[in-house]
Amino acid sequence: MFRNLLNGRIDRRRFLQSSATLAAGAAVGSHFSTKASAQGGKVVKIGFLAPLTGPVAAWGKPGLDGCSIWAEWVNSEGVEIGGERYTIEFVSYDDEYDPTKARTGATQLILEDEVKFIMMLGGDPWPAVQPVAERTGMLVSTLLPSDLSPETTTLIAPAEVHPIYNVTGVEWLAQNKPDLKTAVICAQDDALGLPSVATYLAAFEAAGIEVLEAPQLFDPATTDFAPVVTKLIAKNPQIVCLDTCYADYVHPICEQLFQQGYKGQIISCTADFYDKIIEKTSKEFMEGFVFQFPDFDDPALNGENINFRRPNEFYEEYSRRFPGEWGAVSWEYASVMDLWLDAAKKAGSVEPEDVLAAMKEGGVGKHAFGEAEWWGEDLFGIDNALVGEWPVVVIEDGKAVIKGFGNIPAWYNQHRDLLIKSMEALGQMYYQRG
Amino acid sequence: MLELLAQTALNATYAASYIALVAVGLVLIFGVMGVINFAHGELFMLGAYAVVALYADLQLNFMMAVMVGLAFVGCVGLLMERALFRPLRDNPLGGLVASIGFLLILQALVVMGFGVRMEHIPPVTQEVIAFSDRVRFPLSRLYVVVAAVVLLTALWLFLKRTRFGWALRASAQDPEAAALQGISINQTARIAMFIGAGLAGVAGALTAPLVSVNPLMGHSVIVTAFIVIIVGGIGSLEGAVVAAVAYAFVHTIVTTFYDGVIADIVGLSLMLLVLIVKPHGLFGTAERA
Amino acid sequence: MSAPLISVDELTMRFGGLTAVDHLSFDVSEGTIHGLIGPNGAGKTTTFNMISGFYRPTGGRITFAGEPISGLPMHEVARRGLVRTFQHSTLFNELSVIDNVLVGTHMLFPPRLVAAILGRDGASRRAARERAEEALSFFGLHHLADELAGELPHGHQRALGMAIATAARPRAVLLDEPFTGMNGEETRRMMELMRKLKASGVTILIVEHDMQAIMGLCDSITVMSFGRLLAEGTPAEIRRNPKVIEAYLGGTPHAA
Amino acid sequence: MPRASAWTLGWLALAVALVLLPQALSFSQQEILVFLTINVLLVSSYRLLTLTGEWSLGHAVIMGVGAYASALVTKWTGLFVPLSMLVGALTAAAVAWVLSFPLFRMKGFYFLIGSFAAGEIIRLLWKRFQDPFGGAKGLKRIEPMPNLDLGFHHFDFFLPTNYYYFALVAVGICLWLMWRVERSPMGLAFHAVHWQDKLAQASGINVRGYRMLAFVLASGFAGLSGALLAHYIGTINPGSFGVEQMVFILTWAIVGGTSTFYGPILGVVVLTILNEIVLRGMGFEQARPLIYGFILILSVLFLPKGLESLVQGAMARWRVAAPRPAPVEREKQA
Repeated sequence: MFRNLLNGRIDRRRFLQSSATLAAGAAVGSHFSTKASAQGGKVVKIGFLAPLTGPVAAWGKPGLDGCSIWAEWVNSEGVEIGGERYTIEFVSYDDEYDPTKARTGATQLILEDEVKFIMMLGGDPWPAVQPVAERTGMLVSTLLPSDLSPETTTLIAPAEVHPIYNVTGVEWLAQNKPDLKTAVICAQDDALGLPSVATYLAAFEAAGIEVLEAPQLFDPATTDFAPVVTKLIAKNPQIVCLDTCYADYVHPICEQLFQQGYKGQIISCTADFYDKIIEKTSKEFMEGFVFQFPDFDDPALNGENINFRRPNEFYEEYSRRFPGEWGAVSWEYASVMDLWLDAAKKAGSVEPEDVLAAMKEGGVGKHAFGEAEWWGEDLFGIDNALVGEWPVVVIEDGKAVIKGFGNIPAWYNQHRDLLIKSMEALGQMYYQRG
Repeated sequence: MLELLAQTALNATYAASYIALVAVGLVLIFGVMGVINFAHGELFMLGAYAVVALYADLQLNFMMAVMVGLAFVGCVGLLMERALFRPLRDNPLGGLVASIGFLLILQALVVMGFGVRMEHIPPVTQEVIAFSDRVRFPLSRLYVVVAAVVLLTALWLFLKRTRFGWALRASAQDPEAAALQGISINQTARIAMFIGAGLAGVAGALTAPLVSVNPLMGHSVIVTAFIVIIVGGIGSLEGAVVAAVAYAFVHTIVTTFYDGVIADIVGLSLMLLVLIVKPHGLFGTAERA
Repeated sequence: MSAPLISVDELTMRFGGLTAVDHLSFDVSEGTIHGLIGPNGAGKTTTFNMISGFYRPTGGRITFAGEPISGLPMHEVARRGLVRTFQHSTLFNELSVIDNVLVGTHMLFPPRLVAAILGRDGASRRAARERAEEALSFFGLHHLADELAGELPHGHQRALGMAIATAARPRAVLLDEPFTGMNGEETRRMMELMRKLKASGVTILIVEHDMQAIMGLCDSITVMSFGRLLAEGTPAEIRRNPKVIEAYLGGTPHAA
Repeated sequence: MPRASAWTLGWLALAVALVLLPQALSFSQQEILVFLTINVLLVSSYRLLTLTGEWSLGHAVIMGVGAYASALVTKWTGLFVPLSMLVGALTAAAVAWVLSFPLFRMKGFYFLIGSFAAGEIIRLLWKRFQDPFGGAKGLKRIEPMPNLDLGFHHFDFFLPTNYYYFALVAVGICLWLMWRVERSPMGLAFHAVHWQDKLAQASGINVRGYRMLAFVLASGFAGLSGALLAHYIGTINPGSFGVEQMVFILTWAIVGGTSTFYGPILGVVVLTILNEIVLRGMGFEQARPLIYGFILILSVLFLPKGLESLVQGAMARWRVAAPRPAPVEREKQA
């Protein structure tokens, strides 16, 4: 809060709250969980099982913050499900990205807190939660569709369809900058990096772009990216693809690309805090940077087709409360809640099986970026990923702009074999895992 | 190819510089106090956050921020010496656990103050020394190299030419004998801790604009530093510098011509090999503790 | 005369440029107390450490009961029946007196993992304990069996060191400066113990700085100076030897 | 009451308490109990390793070797899970045996760091080789413990209580084995090597051999604890056995104290309850690392001999309160 104070970007209430927590040696843990409100009515609890401390906390904590805004808004509007008034309350459990803690957490959330739905980041902890979820029939969402498998019908991936949506960026590039013909890829060597590499390889092949050499993998603990970048641009590629690098890698890699004199196209899955990348490089350097995660103040998100609740206001409120923290996961958990609430209202029930049935009714659902289909049989063995349109974002004059929406199923129908071949080559198909 | 090699050499020179700063500090602390400072990576991280607070947030002059960072982290070192290592002088394992506890505290405090996300530090300079189109050395990296050379030379002179330095070396060699000579163990411990922590802090501060600054950044640095001080021979400052240069070059070259993960395996294997062939490191003499 | 029990032949040890022991040869006969003496820096402790296996010699040979032992690790030397003690009071201070001696019986009753777990080694444990108690009694320490070794008085600690060394019934023991820091009474008692030990058939090699202390004890003495053999003979011969007198009293500069 | 029967009663009471314990716990606490039981074995095996005076930083990885081996064996051969766990333990011991050749050329701090490097290399290999180790994502859907019908009770080992009983038996047997080893002449040799390795060697003890033996035995037990974990949670990955886990083992052992058999167990029980139940329960979700750090520091500063020293102190006071003839007095009487 030191720096927040310095910047004068913090209101007094939050400051007092923060200093009180610091003084008590406590943290912000449950500061928002709007305790069962006194307005009468029932309380429905939603579990939030994600890392809140440790190295992966950046993938959990900002999402919980986003949910706090979502819960305030929805509860103040009033929630009616099946003719009853409800208050929605989040119960969080820090799984530290550790499977054993995740299993304990899932048990506590389901059997003791009696939550009706659990949102997870997914990844390493999911397989430990899987048997608990299967036994209890708990509905669980993940941000990583690679967790999906035919055995677990109650696991859904309704927000992110990582990494499949990355094809839309490459497709857009091929259509709008057809003279770019060569590319290189770098990625961190982990569970997010590899399936994404497979997707980009397929997407480049589909677009007729040659990948000059085997993707450059680096250890997730890398801090100095100069050697990685030196190798990356040694063959003078026209496109550098940053795969699904986290912000901690995208920033220093871009800075090194800039300083080592690279002037070509860059494409990446994410570009969180891109304004800071521009600060470190230059507007000219970043012009035309392609990625997949829009700022929610983008006017393109006010379209009829968008299902996310008041995206512009949400972005504004989030930036006000958590300055400089906006990123991909900030809205994703909240968007999953939109989908859940919609389905619960439709089902007139908060019970997991009813909500799931309502959600999947007709094989289509209201994804944040528009009507989408429940899809994934080929890749995951089950149609539990909500896939439809996905935005392609380009930096223009220092600001991220949605340049269009790519249709993932349409791309897939054309290039199915390519993607499966590429995924298989890297051992990323669901039947190759574990 | 030649250009690639030249650029790789420049990359390695930079890496060697900050690794040497961190490793020398770690060696100094181990030499004088006989304790493994697991929190050394977090001292590096604190140095980086000093720059975040002073340079990025308060918009002080960068060099000023680095100097304050050095002094601040050095003082944190003094705090560690007084509160942890002095009471645990006869208990090296206790010192190790205490430094692990301190590491957790530092990380948690930084998370509370600054959040779990990476920090953004505006570039100090965007100047690049361009030897050719493909051989380029950013000025900001040159600063780190220059600072490392200057600071390590100063440290060397301090150790060889001053009375304090003599006392420091004496107590690193044999604390009991040094105590008999009237050298205050507390005094030398304070100096060693301040310098050791300060070097880690200044390395963190100088590299802060060049890396991703986050509360857990110390981890990867400490692993590298351990490898380096083992290869160099614990207790040998010269060994730490030589090993830092060797490690940086090997790691950078393997990263450039194979990939980063293999470079890590090569680095660790190299260290095991050194230990097997020379169980006290390349420059190590007799064992301590 | 029968073949010597310990035979040192052309033994040499160099540390870097320094030659600590230079082509040293001497024999120790079975059943005797043999002294190895010399002024500070004469190389006697280095010799001792080579015989016991603590150092690996640079050159030369050591045989024990006719078997070459030079270069063997210390525990292998011990297993052949040649056990050493240490200067000062090197004991297992944290263990009880009886446990200290039980460690010494290790060679006689080597532990077996599976038998120990299943409790099938009762006989071996009992025998080890009996032997340990016997060794304690021999050195007059039986009444202190349950005390912590670190809390014994100095003289008892020395005796305990010898009890540990002799617990496995070695053929020979190497004693490293056993009289250092002892007062007259303690020295007298220690000498008695050594004679008793000799009477029980154990050969003793003593390294000692203080010549006077062992003159009355040893059957034969080897004197070293600057890493070389200076003189050999009975105590009476040594006492009269002018070279020895010079080395100990004369103006030869002391090497560090 | 005769002493022997008092001990028997005490053990019986402990056994009954351990059997009844899950009934008193909530569901999530039962889960924690399972992991705690496994960690008791882990930290006790670590103490066995430290008996000879060497501290390793590779123990968490060795645990992982057992976990990976057992998981892969069941996957490839469909071996009965408890047997595959034994295979896992043996594999961990075998890997430790191979590693001990380079590692025991070193001592003290060098050994500490050498074992760390060896462990990291193994971990990097797990990450690097997707076949068979599953790469960074590790293994999932590991064969669970098959259900067991004993007539009086149907054991479904998915349920934490049932797996707890299974783990309790396995861990109990292992602790008994370790106890027997330590109280044997072999254990005495371990202690001797620790306190005075030169004197031990002069007594004919092969110091390096005993260090290796302790390392290999400890690794076997650690491997078993890894296998117990793997077949319960069903997924393992290289991150589960990293530095963080190692730091936990180290702190459990040191906060508990390692001079007694029960010290490390005390450490793991107290710290786990504190971290997982008390701090979480008090809502200190994100400040847990901070408080945990303070606890570590305070405990080494003010309880340098570990929690066990509290117990020893209490027992000493109890003895003073109920005096028995001291050995010296007995001697005088005789």
